[in-house]
Amino acid sequence: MLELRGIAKRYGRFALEALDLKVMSNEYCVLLGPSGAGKTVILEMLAGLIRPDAGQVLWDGRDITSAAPETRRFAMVYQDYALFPHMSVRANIAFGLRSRGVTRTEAAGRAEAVARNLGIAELLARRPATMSGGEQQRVALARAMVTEPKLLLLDEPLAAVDIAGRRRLRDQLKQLQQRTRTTFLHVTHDIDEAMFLADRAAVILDGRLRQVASPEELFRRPSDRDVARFLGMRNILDVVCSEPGFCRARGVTIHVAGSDVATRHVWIRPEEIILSGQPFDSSARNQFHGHVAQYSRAGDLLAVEVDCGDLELTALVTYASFECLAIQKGRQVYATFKSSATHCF
Amino acid sequence: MLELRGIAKRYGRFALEALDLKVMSNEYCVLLGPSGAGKTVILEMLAGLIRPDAGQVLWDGRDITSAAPETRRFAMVYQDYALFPHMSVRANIAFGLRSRGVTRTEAAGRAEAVARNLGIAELLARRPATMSGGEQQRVALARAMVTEPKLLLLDEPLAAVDIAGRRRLRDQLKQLQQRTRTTFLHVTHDIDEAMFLADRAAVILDGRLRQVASPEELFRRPSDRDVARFLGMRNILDVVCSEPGFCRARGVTIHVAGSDVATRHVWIRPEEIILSGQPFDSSARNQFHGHVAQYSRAGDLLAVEVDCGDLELTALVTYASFECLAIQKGRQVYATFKSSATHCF
Amino acid sequence: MAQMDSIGTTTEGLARRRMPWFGLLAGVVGSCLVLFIVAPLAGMTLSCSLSDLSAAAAEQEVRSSIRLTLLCAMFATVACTAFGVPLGYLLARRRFRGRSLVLAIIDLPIIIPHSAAGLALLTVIGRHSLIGSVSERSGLLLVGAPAGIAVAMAFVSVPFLVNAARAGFEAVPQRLERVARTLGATPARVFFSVALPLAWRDILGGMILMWARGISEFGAVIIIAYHPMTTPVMVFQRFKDYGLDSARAVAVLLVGICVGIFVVLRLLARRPKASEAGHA
Amino acid sequence: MAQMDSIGTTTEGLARRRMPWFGLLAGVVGSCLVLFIVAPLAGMTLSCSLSDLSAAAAEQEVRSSIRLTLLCAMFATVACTAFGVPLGYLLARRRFRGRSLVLAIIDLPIIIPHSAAGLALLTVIGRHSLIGSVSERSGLLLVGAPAGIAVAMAFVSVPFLVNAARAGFEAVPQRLERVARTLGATPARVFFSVALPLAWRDILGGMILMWARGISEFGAVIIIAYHPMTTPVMVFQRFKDYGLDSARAVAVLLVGICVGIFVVLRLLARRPKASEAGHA
Repeated sequence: MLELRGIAKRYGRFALEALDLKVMSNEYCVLLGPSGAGKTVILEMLAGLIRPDAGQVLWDGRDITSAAPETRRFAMVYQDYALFPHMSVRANIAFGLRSRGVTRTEAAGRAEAVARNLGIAELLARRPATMSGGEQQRVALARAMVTEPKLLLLDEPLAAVDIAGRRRLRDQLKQLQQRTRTTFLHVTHDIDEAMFLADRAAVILDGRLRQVASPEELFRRPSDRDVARFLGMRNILDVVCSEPGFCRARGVTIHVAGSDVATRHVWIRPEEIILSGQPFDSSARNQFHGHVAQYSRAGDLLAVEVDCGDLELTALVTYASFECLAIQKGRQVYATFKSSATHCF
Repeated sequence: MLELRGIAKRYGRFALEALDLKVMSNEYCVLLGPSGAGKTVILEMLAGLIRPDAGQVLWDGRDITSAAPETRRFAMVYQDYALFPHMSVRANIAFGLRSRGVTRTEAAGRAEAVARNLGIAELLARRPATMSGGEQQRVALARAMVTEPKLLLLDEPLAAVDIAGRRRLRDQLKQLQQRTRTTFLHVTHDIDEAMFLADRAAVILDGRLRQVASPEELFRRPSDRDVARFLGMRNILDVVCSEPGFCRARGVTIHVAGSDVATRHVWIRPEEIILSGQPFDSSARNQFHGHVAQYSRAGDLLAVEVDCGDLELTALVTYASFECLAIQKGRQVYATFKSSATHCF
Repeated sequence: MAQMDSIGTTTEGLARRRMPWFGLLAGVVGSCLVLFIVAPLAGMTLSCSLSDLSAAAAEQEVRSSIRLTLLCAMFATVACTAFGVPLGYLLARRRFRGRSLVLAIIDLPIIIPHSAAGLALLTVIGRHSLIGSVSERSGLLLVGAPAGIAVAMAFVSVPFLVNAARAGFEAVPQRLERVARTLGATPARVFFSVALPLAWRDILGGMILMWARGISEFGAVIIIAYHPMTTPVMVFQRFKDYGLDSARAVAVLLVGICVGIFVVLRLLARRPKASEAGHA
Repeated sequence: MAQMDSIGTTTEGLARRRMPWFGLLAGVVGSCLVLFIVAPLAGMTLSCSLSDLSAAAAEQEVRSSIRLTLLCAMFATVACTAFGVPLGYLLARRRFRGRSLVLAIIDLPIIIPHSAAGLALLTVIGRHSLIGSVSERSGLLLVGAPAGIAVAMAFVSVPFLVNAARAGFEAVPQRLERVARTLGATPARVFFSVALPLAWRDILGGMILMWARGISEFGAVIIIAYHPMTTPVMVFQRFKDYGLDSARAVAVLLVGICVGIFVVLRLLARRPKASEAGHA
């Protein structure tokens, strides 16, 4: 188990305040934060390449804060692959074993075995410069995994890979972790990537750890408004809740299932807001009248912003409903949602 | 009107083959292509900064292929702003006017007027280095617009701006174009950006112009499979259509509204595929049985891949339906869609 | 499992025998080299008393020689700047045929022996050459005169200026110049209002370096002009005629001047880096 | 509208008077400078007939002098490589206190006058100094001997080696070294199996440059040893004793050797750029 105790670091513009984090053995842990937030620095501190200003790094309870990188057996995989350009793929993969005194023949054999596992056996004789991003990253992965690290540190490993290769590599990462039961610590700014890969995800914003939870839990119950915003959640309202089940947001009362006096924010799932040209009776408890302020494409759907006076709601609708409702700026619409489409935190 | 006739260029790895394109006066034209496809080179050829290997650039019918950049009145806005670091914002904006012999006082006055319009009047005395990305890009925009260019060339102007500023700048770009009726030519790899801004969008893939159309038309009727893929459309099937209304894709027959013998591909809108645990009777003409192969987050929804034997379908579902259906790998489901949820091309 | 153990043991072994011996060794070896450069200069300076120094500084002959040296080098620098800066700009911005040949030619004076360089200059500006005889008839003495000294200094030190100017212009993002063109600036205006203001610090650094190199030139100068005597030549002449002790004070003075100029150069070079870091 | 017209007119004006005069002017001015470097060398070479050259090349005195010069410079280069490469690595990778001072010290030999540098070396290795007397008693003559010549060459040319090695190591992405550490490589193994193989081309370039600079050294060498005579000193001595014509053939031979080495260096420096472009 990896444990960080009060790790702090200032490094250029990057500032990390007293980070406490535990990474369990054999888990796939994802460190999630905006790009440019210095997540690489955290990994390099764990690897022993950069010394923290304060705090301790522990592995299975032993303080390794000042241990040399080569003694830790934490292998690093960088975003830009960092393959040795003067070596063949085979020599790249065998490098770690050779560094640890494994004989040439044995190292070559084990390199080949790992390469076969990752589907890059046919690349073994080639030089890194001639390969695609996805291939290079798989070689980097093989080079790290062949040393049987206690902890694999992944620094945005998918970011520099083209879209086609990214998905395959993502699947391979997940499978590799599940097969080898190695502890993975993966930093990324990509929420979808974290959702897919993580057993647990840690959200770091403005140099502070905000929340550690499973991806599902993260979306269900973000710890605060910043985290929710970072996760891309629309329709987050600041509310006051005087009576269970009812929240007031800027003078409007909303029915919110499960809200109580501790509720500070309400999230209304935008894909569960139904737009209609006419009001209609239904079991949905919330209905607001407004006009379309703006719309834009959002992935495969359209995000329609509805200005309901005191309330601004964004609804996600399909192209079909968009055309069917003849949505345009200023169109009068009704936005309807069930109290169960809301989440409070 | 700008007209490109058979423009060709090899430049490092970038190769552009015989590009023919017309940009109408006063339109917002977006050049859409994957990043790294050398779209900047196209703009620099238009600006006269790089000479094409072959072909002609015409403005209002006059050949300007070999005219010097400073005589064209095509202003450039680069992704990385390219502000003059040794000048104040005021001097930056006034630069173009001063270069054209406008007096110092008049240039300063007109710079201020443009700055006020773009909401950067309070930055006039500052140096570019102290400003945020969004601010810098607005200064770059002001610097270009103050020269009243015939054509504004925008090279991924939003890419280096942080997410918060990007949306505001996008709105400003659209408004600016509509207010000034200047011809804008904007290159980007961001599909949502193109959708929002473009009057017409031109898709360039592998150095060839594939399609020029309004954004809506682009999504409704992509010219070929590559364009559809680039636009991120899922569920594109290669089909053979022997009888109008019926298409065969890998041994499966699908009801496709409006298909005829010319149909080569069918796109099934993933958000209109309904998943259910049991088969059900409905007006939907297509229903396939399969199991969940994979799922992942896709923006605000979940993408569920269903393996129906010969057919692989991806359905987009909300979190609520996902939980309600208890979707997991291997779960048996039925995928149902109406023949009107398909598009053929 | 056996494999893991074998690695485990190796790792433990590393952990035990871990000492920063590699860095230490490199440090010791590197220090030797630094010492090799510092020791002679320090030794010479320390073996020269303050009174020797002030006596040398008071000598009329020494003072006029230093004045001559500084002025000739300065004249050479200023004259070459007018030619070297445009050349540096061309080399930084244009990709013309023969560019790499020009780059190689610019570096030639650095690698050819300076005594041979002096001889080569003499072939061109000597009394029997075309240029030499014309300029002598028009009253401008070259060989054995300040003008010839300046020419010799210029020849051997101009690469430093051109290379610094080129590096300075290369560091100016080309997009700034391109955007300026699209805003209506002519190439000349781009040069004077964008490229030059952004590269001037490097150019100034190059000028100072060229000046310092000109001051310290010996081989080419002694061939063109033994008299009037520049200070490096005087160091040699005194050593040859009166021995080490007599030459030392002049040498220390001269080294002091060069090091002083060099320190100014370093301070100048440091500032922009700091401000660039702010930009990034 | 009035504003647009005013700009419009100006633009038309530009279009009319448009000539590439700026580039042309810069080209002419730059060519003058290139000519200033080429003309003396070409003039000297052309005024020297092939028979003069072959006669000089046949002289025993000239041949042994060239052999001495090449060997001394080579010895200096090889010896300094062992010290300069680790120092270059430290300067490229570690951010220690006094790093910028060390960088400045390394450059000192370039800017101080070489006659003064020779004098400074004499203070340390002269007959009356500690090192000089010890080495003389143990049979190794320094002053007036090949060993002393090599020391003088090393002193003035070692900055080129250290700077080239430093630039070479700086061009190796630090991440490659970091990743190697996490894979279990010690700092020494990182140096020998990652940094050195990737920087060797720059280091070799630095060695060749140092060799060329050592061969061409005149000022420091003439102070340490007038005899045995290195070729740059011989050029000076023949010029002084017998005049320009007598020295010219030797000078041309010497310049030819230096330029030959320089061409090899340029060819070596060109190749990696091409392959890097392939990588990028």
